[in-house]
Amino acid sequence: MKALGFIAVLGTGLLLLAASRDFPNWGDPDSPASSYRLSRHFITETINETAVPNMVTAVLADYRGYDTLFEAVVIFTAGIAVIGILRRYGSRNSIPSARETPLTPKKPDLIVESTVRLLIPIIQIFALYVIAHGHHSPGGGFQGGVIFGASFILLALARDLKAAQNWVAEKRTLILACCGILIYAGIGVLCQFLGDNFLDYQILHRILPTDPVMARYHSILVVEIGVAFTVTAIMFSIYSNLSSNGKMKEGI
Amino acid sequence: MIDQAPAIVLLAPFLTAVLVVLVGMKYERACFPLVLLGLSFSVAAAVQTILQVVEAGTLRYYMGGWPPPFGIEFRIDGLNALVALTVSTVALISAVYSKNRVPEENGDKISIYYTLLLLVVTGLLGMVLTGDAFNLYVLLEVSALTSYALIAMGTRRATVAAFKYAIIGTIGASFYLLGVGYLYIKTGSLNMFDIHEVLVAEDLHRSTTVLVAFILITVGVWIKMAFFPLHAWLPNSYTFAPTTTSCLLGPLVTKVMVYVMIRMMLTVFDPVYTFVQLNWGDIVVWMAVIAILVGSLSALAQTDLRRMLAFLIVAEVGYMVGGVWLANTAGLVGAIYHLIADVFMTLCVFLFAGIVFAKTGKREITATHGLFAKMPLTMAGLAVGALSLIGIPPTAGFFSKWYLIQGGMASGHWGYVVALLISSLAMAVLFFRIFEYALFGVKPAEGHGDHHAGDQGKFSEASASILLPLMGTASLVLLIGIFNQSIVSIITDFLVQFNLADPMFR
Amino acid sequence: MTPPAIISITPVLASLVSLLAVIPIILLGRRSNLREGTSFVAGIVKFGLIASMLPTIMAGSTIEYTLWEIIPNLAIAFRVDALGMIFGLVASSLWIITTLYSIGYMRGLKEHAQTRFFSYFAVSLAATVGVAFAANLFTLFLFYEMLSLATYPLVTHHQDKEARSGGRTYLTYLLTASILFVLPSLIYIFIKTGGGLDFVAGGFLEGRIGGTEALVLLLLLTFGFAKAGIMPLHSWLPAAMVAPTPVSALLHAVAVVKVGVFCILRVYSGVFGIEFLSDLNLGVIVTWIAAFTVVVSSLIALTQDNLKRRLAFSTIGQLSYIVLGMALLTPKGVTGSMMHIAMHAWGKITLFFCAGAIFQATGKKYISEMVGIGKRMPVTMAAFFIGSLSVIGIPLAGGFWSKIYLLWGTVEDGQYAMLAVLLISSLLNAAYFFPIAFRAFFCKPEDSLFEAKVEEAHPCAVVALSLTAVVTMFLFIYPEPFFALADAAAQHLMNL
Amino acid sequence: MELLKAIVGGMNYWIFIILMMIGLYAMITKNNLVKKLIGMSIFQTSILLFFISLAVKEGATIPILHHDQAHAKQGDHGEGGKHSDPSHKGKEAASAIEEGKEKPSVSHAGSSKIDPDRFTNPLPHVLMLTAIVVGVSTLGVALSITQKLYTEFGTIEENEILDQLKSGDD
Repeated sequence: MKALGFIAVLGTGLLLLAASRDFPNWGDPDSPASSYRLSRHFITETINETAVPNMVTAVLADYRGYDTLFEAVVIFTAGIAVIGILRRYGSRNSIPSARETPLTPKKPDLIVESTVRLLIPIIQIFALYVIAHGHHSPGGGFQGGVIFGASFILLALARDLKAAQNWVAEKRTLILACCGILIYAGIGVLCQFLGDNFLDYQILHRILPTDPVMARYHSILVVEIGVAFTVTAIMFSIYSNLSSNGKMKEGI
Repeated sequence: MIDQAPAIVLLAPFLTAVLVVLVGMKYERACFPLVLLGLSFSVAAAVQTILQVVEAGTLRYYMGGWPPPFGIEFRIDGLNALVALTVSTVALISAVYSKNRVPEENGDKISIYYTLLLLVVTGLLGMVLTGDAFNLYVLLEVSALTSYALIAMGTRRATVAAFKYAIIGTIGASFYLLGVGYLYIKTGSLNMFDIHEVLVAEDLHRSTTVLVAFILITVGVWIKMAFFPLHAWLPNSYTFAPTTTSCLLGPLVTKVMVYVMIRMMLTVFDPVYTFVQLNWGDIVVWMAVIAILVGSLSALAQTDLRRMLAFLIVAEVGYMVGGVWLANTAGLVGAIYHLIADVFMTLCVFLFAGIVFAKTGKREITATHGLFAKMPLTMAGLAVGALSLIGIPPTAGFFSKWYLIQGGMASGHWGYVVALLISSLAMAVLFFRIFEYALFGVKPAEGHGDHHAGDQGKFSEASASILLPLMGTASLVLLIGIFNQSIVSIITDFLVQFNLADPMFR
Repeated sequence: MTPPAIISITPVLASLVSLLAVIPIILLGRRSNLREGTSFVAGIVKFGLIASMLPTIMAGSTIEYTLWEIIPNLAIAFRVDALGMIFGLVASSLWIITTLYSIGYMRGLKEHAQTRFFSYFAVSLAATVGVAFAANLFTLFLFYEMLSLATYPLVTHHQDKEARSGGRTYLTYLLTASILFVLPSLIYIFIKTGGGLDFVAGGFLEGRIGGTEALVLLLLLTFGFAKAGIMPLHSWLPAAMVAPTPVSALLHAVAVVKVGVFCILRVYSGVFGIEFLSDLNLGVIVTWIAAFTVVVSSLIALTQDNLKRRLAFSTIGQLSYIVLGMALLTPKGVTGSMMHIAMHAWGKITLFFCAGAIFQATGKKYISEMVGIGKRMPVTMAAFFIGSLSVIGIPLAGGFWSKIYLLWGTVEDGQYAMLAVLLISSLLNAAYFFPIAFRAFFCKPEDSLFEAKVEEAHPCAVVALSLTAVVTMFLFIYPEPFFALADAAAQHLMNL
Repeated sequence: MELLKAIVGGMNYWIFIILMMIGLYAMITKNNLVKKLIGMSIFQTSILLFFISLAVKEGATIPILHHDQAHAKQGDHGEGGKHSDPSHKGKEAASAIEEGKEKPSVSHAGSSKIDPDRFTNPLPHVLMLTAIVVGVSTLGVALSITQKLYTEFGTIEENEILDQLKSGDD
């Protein structure tokens, strides 16, 4: 098995290497990928067409917004999949809500708890900044969402899962995740109702007090927020399922 | 007013998936009607799309209003439209089937199951509709992740199979992604049609990179479609998953990957490149021959009903891959027609397996003992599916085999022709074995006894919600066979643009 | 030369009527009299429809109808000509009698699942008539396969282990041969000719394929239609004898096996064309294959003790007569072979009816157990004797005429070897039939294995078998309708 | 020399291929399920590296316009752009803007002001953002399957699981 695997891997590697001979050199500005009209258009026209300075954000959420929607769906799918695989409900139809799981502190470590208490707000504010500032600097819904989700995971790690669930119960995470997707897709559908293609944000200028280009600009922000919702919720959901082996009672 | 039908095909199941999660938390009973509604919308939109395609030719839908190659477009031609309609119809049928089965097989995760069902359909439809190579990867992963989860929801054997599937599937998807990357590095584009234009315009067909990209994409897709010898993940996955899952995934996943292969070979790379320049036809067709033989002969060796069907899928994949690589119109028409027909025949037999499991709780072929008297309608449904798989007119399976054999003869691949015939025989043996069990279970052997006329045994037909899908599928198999000319004409209209050399369609 | 074809839906109806009869048969499943009544009515309607076309055919015209063009240039189409007419008449008229016989047999034995029996019987007849009236190779193939499948539940009717293995052998042989040999040839011809598969009197392959291809196709098609029972693909027929006797009688003496030879006749005459075959001198090969089967099967029949198996091997031999006659490629041979379809059918069905009647009345299957039976069941055994005469080809029975023509055909072509084969096999036929009748009637009373209480079988069965026996004799006196049809067909096919 | 140049010039490809081989090897041959997943991560990450390295352009900066430039642009679209002081320029973007200014601007029709050679290709970044997400999701699902296997079999060694399946009936 090992030898066979090695041969297969070696074969794949050599195959890939064989092609790399006629690849452009590292950093070659004239490589087809960089010089093709696609890349050029994104660099030069993004600002005119969407008014977003961060081209990555603009391409992500507008030009290839459809792709990104399904990127969020992949996350959403993973969350649902993990629930499907792992989650074990105690009794039928009983997704516990926040009230049913009272906070049961288990001898919280003073230093850890204080640090966490200090850190979490900072992390969350930073997450919000990353989401909101995606137009102008590296960042956006995914990154911000992950950071935001991490804050809950940190809480769960420092205290226990119930403490974190006190904030975001299972039901709430699911609702949040769905809302995120619905915000994103909803904007797209709204565009359809206004008579344009799915996710063609510019038509929104009819209901927003802006011109078409700025309509794109603002929609991108809304869309990023939607993504952030989903990512936050699903990150935490996956974590809590994995750490409690689907019981959602006590974590690590 | 822009026509929204192509988008609705995909969006209906997708949005329903999200709604089902929300609604399912509170009103679990509302899930099923919602699923039905969403999928019906999808089917309706797919019908609308195909009518438009037939009427007005290729349909284009720009996501976000951005023209390609900057944005992502749906470019829907005859091939897309047909496969999309097939996928959504099958999803609808298997959703109906799952109504009563889900509570039994998936326990308390009813809404979760429905969500995953809708998401897998979304992923498959997205792959079919999209005109963007990278977008295809994303949707491939949507459908793959849901498949892993759906399978892992089964018995513990299924979990083991799901893990294997996850590993192998990821390798396949990653190969595909690498292939897209290799194309991107040479062309700088991601839109399938744009890539093709650049490849032709800059005469890139001779570069090693494009060759390697072709190999990567093809192998990646082969892994995903379980083309022999890359089929190791398939049999266990479909055997031990819940029947609701295998009814959904069994027919669809491999076929959609065949679609992707055809799309890549014809649209992205050029037929001239894939068929003439590479000249791999002989090798691949021989591989297909082996796949067909191994698949159908392994099926003969199985005692588990669904495992047997799973091996049939391996053989059927061989049919289609071989048909495509015959490199002539008849072969391609056969492969595409078979793709559509096979979805329904496979669904038919998997539904039968599901019903048998539901009624008897057994997985073995012997569980069909005496079913002819007890469940005549179910057996009739199976009979249609089985006859189609064997290839007996007027069921759909006959016509696809007809074209495939024609293609095989036209290009002189006699091995392929013989393999097709042998596999038909193997299937005949397989299904007649089932019929025998079903026929002889009623009355133990005693020659001619004192049984009076009208001795029918006790009827205990399956409940309507799992029987109706089978009946529906069986009639669809017949309808596809009877109206094969209109389907074939859509396919030939699609193939005309490629100017394939072919003596048969002068 | 030929009058223009008449477009009429009658052939389609003739085939469909028994298929449609299945619905009332199933619905009336619990009321056996009505159910069998339906079967009768369907049989009579079917026969009536076919007979109604007879004048047109006798006048030298044909009747055509295209039902549905499935794939461009490939249609399910019907055409009635003289050859098809012979076969259609025989099959449909015998269905009526067999229905009568089945009632007697099935009720006499209190068989189970009679509804299934009667419905599949009807389906089989639909397929048989479909084969008879098929206008092209494709339609022929369709109905051929339909017949294989429809008869499977009949063969395995008893549902015991023996029936199951018999059914398995049956299907394996028939399906394997047709799918492996016929289907590819069909598609190959389709490709070569660019679409047309319609039977044409002089064949349509001439000039389109070379000699080697023709030889391969000829062999593939000859063996592919395994229902014709040409050795070595004959083992299914003895295996199928596990079926209830009416099934063996109608299907394995008439419908199924005759479909096999009919297909071969059709292919030789309508696809290859007799001229083409004789130009390439391919007939000789087939005659030798058939001759081999004739002799060997007769020899095997001699060794069989089970009556039905003996009849089965006899059938195998008689089928090869028909193929042999066709392969002689002479007018008399072809006429003889076509007549033999009809003559053998009436004779052999009588024999099977008798075998069934004996079984039903006494439960005996083996010839060695039938000593002295003639005294207890005189009608049956008399009919048996007449049937034997016909099959052997001795005057006073219709089989004589067809055999004479076959012999004439060999002489016409100067194939004296074949003449010898036919004569030897006739002797063998006599050798395996006469002892049965002899021992039935002329044994010492103390050897008789039967007591006084044994009586004739169920009246329906007796009526049926007497009827066929009478017709067999009648055909000796008046072979005119079949002779005229066979002659017309031969004239047409040979382009005379 | 040629060889060396080829090796150095294609360094990114070498690295990605070696990483990919490590990952793939682990996925195929390792017995421990978690190790397989680690291999999977390495494999996927190597693809990320490959794509990202495509985007690199010598002398180009990250594909984000400087604040001022952005506002200047936005001004064209009626957003009342404020032209802020050039001294606030970010470090990376500064050169870009200066280069842009040096270019003879034929017209003020936006596109000519932005030199495509000054920015790296944004597309691979976008794609890889997606691929990262996909990778994480796959890992999450695969881990949860592993965990389910662990609860059911009490082990994450593949051969032990298979042994249990062989011996025990399901």
